Amino acid sequence: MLNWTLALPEIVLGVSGLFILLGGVIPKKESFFPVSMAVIGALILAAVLVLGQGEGTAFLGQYVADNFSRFAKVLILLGAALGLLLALDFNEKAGLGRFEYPVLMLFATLGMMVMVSANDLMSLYIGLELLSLSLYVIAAFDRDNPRSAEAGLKYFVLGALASGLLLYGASLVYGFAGTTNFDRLADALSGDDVGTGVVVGLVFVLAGLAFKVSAVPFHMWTPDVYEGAPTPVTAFFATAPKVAAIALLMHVLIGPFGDLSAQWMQVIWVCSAGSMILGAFAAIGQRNIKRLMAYSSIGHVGYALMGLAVANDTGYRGVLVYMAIYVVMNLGTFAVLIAMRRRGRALEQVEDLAGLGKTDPAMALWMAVFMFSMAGIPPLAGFFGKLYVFLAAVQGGFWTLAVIGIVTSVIASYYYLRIVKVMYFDAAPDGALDARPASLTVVMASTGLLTLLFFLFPAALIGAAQVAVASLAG
Amino acid sequence: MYVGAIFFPLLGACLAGFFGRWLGDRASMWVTVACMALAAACGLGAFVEVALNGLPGVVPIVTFIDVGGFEVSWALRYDTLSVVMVAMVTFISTLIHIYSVGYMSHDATVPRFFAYLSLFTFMMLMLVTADNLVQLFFGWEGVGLASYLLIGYWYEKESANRAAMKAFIVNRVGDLFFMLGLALTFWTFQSVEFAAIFAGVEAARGVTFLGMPALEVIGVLLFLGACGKSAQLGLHTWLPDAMEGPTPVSALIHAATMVTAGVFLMARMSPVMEYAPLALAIVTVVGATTAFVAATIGCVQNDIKRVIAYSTMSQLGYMFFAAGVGVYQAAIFHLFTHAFFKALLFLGAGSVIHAMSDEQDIRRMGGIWRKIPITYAMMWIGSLALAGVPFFAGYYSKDMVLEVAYAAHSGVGSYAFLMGLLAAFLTAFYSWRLIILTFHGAPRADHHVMEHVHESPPVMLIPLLVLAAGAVVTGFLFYPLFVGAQQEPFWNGAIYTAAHNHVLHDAHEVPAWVPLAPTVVGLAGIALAYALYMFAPGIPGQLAARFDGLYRFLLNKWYFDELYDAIFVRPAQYLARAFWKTGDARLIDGVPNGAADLAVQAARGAVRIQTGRVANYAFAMIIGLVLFVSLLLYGAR
Amino acid sequence: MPAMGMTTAMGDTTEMMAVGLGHYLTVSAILLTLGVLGIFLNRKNVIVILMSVELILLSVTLNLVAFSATLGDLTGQVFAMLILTVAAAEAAIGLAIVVIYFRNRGTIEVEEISTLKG
Amino acid sequence: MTQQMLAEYFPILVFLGIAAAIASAMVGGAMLVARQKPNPEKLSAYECGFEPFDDTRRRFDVRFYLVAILFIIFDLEVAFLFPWAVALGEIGWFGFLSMMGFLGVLTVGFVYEWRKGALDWE
Repeated sequence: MLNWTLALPEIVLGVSGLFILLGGVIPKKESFFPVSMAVIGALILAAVLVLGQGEGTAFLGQYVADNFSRFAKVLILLGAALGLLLALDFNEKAGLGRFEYPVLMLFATLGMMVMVSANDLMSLYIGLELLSLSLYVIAAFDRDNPRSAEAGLKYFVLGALASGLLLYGASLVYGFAGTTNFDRLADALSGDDVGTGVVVGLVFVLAGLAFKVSAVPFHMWTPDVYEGAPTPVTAFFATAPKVAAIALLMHVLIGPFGDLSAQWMQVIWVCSAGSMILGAFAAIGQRNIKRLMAYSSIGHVGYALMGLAVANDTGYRGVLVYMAIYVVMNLGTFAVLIAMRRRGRALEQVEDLAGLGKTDPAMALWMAVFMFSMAGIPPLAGFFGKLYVFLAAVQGGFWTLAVIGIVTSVIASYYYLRIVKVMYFDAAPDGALDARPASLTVVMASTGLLTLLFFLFPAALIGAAQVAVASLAG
Repeated sequence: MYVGAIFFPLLGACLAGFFGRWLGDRASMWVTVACMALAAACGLGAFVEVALNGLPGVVPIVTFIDVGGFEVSWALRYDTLSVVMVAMVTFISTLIHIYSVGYMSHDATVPRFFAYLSLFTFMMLMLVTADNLVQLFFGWEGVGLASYLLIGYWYEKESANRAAMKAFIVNRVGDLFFMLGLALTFWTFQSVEFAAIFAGVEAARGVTFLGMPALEVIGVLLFLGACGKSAQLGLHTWLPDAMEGPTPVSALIHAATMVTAGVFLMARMSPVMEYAPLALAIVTVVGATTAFVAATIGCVQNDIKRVIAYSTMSQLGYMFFAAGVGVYQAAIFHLFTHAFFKALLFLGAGSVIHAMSDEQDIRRMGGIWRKIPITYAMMWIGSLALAGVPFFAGYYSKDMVLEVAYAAHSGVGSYAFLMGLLAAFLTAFYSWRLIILTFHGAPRADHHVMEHVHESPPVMLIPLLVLAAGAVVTGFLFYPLFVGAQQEPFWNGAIYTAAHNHVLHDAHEVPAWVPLAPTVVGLAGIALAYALYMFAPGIPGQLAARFDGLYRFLLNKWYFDELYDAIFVRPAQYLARAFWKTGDARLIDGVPNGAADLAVQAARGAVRIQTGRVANYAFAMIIGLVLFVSLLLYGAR
Repeated sequence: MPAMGMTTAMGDTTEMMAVGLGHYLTVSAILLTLGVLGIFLNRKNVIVILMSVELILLSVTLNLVAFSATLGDLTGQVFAMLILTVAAAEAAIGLAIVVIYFRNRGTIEVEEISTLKG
Repeated sequence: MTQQMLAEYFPILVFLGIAAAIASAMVGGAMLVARQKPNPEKLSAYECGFEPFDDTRRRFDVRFYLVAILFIIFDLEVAFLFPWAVALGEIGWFGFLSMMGFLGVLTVGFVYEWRKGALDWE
């Protein structure tokens, strides 16, 4: 019943987190860099353990390890490790080189892993809160910067409200279905006649999760927090937690609430359409590139949710593929944004990219690759992500959604291309950017190559997603 | 060999693009040229093997995915249709590469240019060898992307930027329809593989979509997509502006790649199009109208490249209406011959521009034919072929196109025939207007320029000579294969002709005056051009003054840009002022596209709810929650 | 936990003065509404928002305990305990962030928290 | 069920009633019976015989908040400790070790705040 070895990756990550925290706090001098390295090591170790993990449920049904959670966890760990790599140099220069940062990221990652492995509303809640609490703190990590503090405060207030709603929904589901365990919930809700109470509870739970994936209309925090938080934090926000939240959403909807799909499909439909539309339009006039990326991420979540709205295996697979590609593209883009620094000052405006094509051709090339990929132009990876969800939507007869998706992706390509235009065609205002550290080059080049060459070996990712989905639908 | 034809250009592009800095300018030039030459050799070999020996095949490369109901593999489909395109594209592209070695020799970033050029070729090859619609779409978008890069190659020029953006955005509008067509195809046939689609056409004839026959809707959507790439009326505005790119790029875009993609798509989808008569009628009408409209505009343009650009658009119109009346063979035949003489004309024009120290306005040329005799001769050959003067390449194909239009015996066919005839007259007229103004008469350039007029180096002239040979003989040589007696074994099923379609057969039995008519009007056009510009050079000016309205109308390209400005850009700006009083034109960054403006306004609306206040955000969340709850409780139950 | 007799009914209606599940749920719903209203109607002080969040969490706890008692199932109470502890951690972090914000801006008025927008 | 539960609380209600009655009787009695001769000296706040130094409604030192927050977190472990202590006999070694793990985590947190100086007043 306990099978605690199944949770070994989480246990190892948690224990090493505690030791790393002690190791960081006991020495007198600041130890940001070694602690970061230790955390990256722990994340990689956890990833290795995840790959070798068995399958089954543990902790009296609270925890489940299967191919789906493995797929999500590998993605999360990868995103977190690269996300931390992005922060190394930036944090030193911005005076944020405190060892708490990597430790908080580790605990956030632990929370995400618990989330995707949750098989009970309680473990779901614990994982979610562990993630949220860590994120609240790192959003406000630049504590002498009013914008960062405001971002943290906003995220906290709205996040607390969202988790309150989620909990309220969970309590209703518990009360009307009689259990919090996902497997037993699935049994209890398999009949045709499901009470109103459960449906209302489901909507509340959905609202709480939709907040975390920042789907319209629960997206409002996203632009402000992305803009205010330090850039590496934004990079982290935009990648791993998104994957975790989408994975959790899928797990919850397909597992315990699988028989209520007729209900939740409508909700996801609206969220998806709204997110795509908002993501396409709101980003157009943005000058702050982090804010632009926030709207862009809302749009991308819309596309991913399209696959979920279809509610069949093809759609789910599309979601996983989309999120994997999304994480890679986003990490690369943020590596470029973090490298935007002139005479020691970090830059955030779109205009600051002007002339990059001349002053730093390599970086401009990677950025162009990411932008074209996000716009969904073949043969880059982003195109495939969109292709799979669109095809799923078409196959499932979701015409309106597919058309909205295509139209918004055309509109959205405008602002991605605008960035390319600024980089290549506008004159550089005042000189080149500062030399960038090797860590950013590594992230840029690796994610860039993945984006560029994905079309040569798509089967690996798609096969993995297929296997993951198969274990999810059971 | 089959694979090599496709991947040598990619290899060249990668070498020049990634290692150009180490290789140096000269090495990267010749590396790409060598790769292209290899590709061309492979292409010719494949042509012999597949088309002449009748051995079509499919070469699988990678299976992208093979799960669920959806299967996409990357394979090269080699049948006569694609091999004709492959051979033509690699051959012409090789010549253009060689020419560029001379033309671009003074440029600062040569490896970049050659990498783009090869990439462009690769994308086009990918498009024509596609085994399924998704792969075709791949190449389709890739060509668009590469053209964006090439048109905007001189990115220091503001106008080049604008043109590149415009080309990309107008193409994206076309792509939108293409994507919808693709989706509908998948919905109808449950597959995107050509083999499966063609096999399922019979079964799909009864399928309706929103009350309309699905095949018709697919046909119209794909045609609209093709309109974007092939610059048919409505979505053509990018093509003339695309002249902002270097001249070899124009030649490549106009002759071998990009614009022919639309015609190719029509031919490739012939099994579907044959059962979409309404869609074909639309194709015919739009094609015929384009042929005529573009020709009228071509008559008054003064930029040497723009004149040729409009002639391309006009010739594309011919190809489309040939496809529209159901004779895809004639469309491809014209495409094939056109590739030679249009490349010749563009490269010749490039040679002229080169000689005239980058002057492009034909009003400031003249009197140079003695100084650059070879170029002059080449332009003559190209124009003769374009005008359809007997025994040049254009004669065979254009005659064929007009004959099939006549032989279609339908209303739209007759319309196309009439428009085609008028366009043939105008084509001959503006071609000789171009030649006379450029080469004859008193020099109108200042003497500094005139002193420097010189013949181009051999590396530029040799491709011209080869193309000229092509422009002379291809029509004569390939007539029997493409549309003549041997057409059925030659195409070998690559182009589908429905049982009820006898147009091609009938075309060989039209009245005697029909094949004669294009030649007559062509010669008349040449004669008129001589009369007006050689012997009585005062008359054109008087005519322009007399018919000022018409002249302006044509000079301003039928006011298409202004029309779009009025329909899309102005209302959007007006709306903007009405709503927010302060129209911020800078936001659109000078993109000449009205839809963008509209989107900007939508963007402001979307952003206005983002007030920054926590209370409003929480409120939005709660409203969303309440909406969802009521949606589920009282909504669609 | 002593056996409570009934396990499934939604409240006992046989007695006149019975306080059934419905009453608890109503109170809890009222608390939730108060909490939510407190978040977006309050224009003054961020501390009030923190209190509202606590109110929401309390309504959830009440819900869970009431359900737990009705169902005769301990899970709800365990859940309630988890929520209590996590809520404390959340409040602590919230207060810390408010303090940081106050140090930067010198105010914690809700209306003032709107420099990031658009 | 609820009836039963409420019945168990009846004695408390009785206690509350008696307490309220006695308290109000004493205060009310004093108000009614005692003689009242107020003067400023009598009405002033009594603070160990001193006048108050300044206004009582001044801001707290922010460090009080810090201590309070830390207290809350450590206080709540008790919520788990009580049921654990009661049920220890049934849950055996596994339960015991689980709680030790939990306390271990808390200890790490405690070490962190100690080292960070959160417990130093100055």
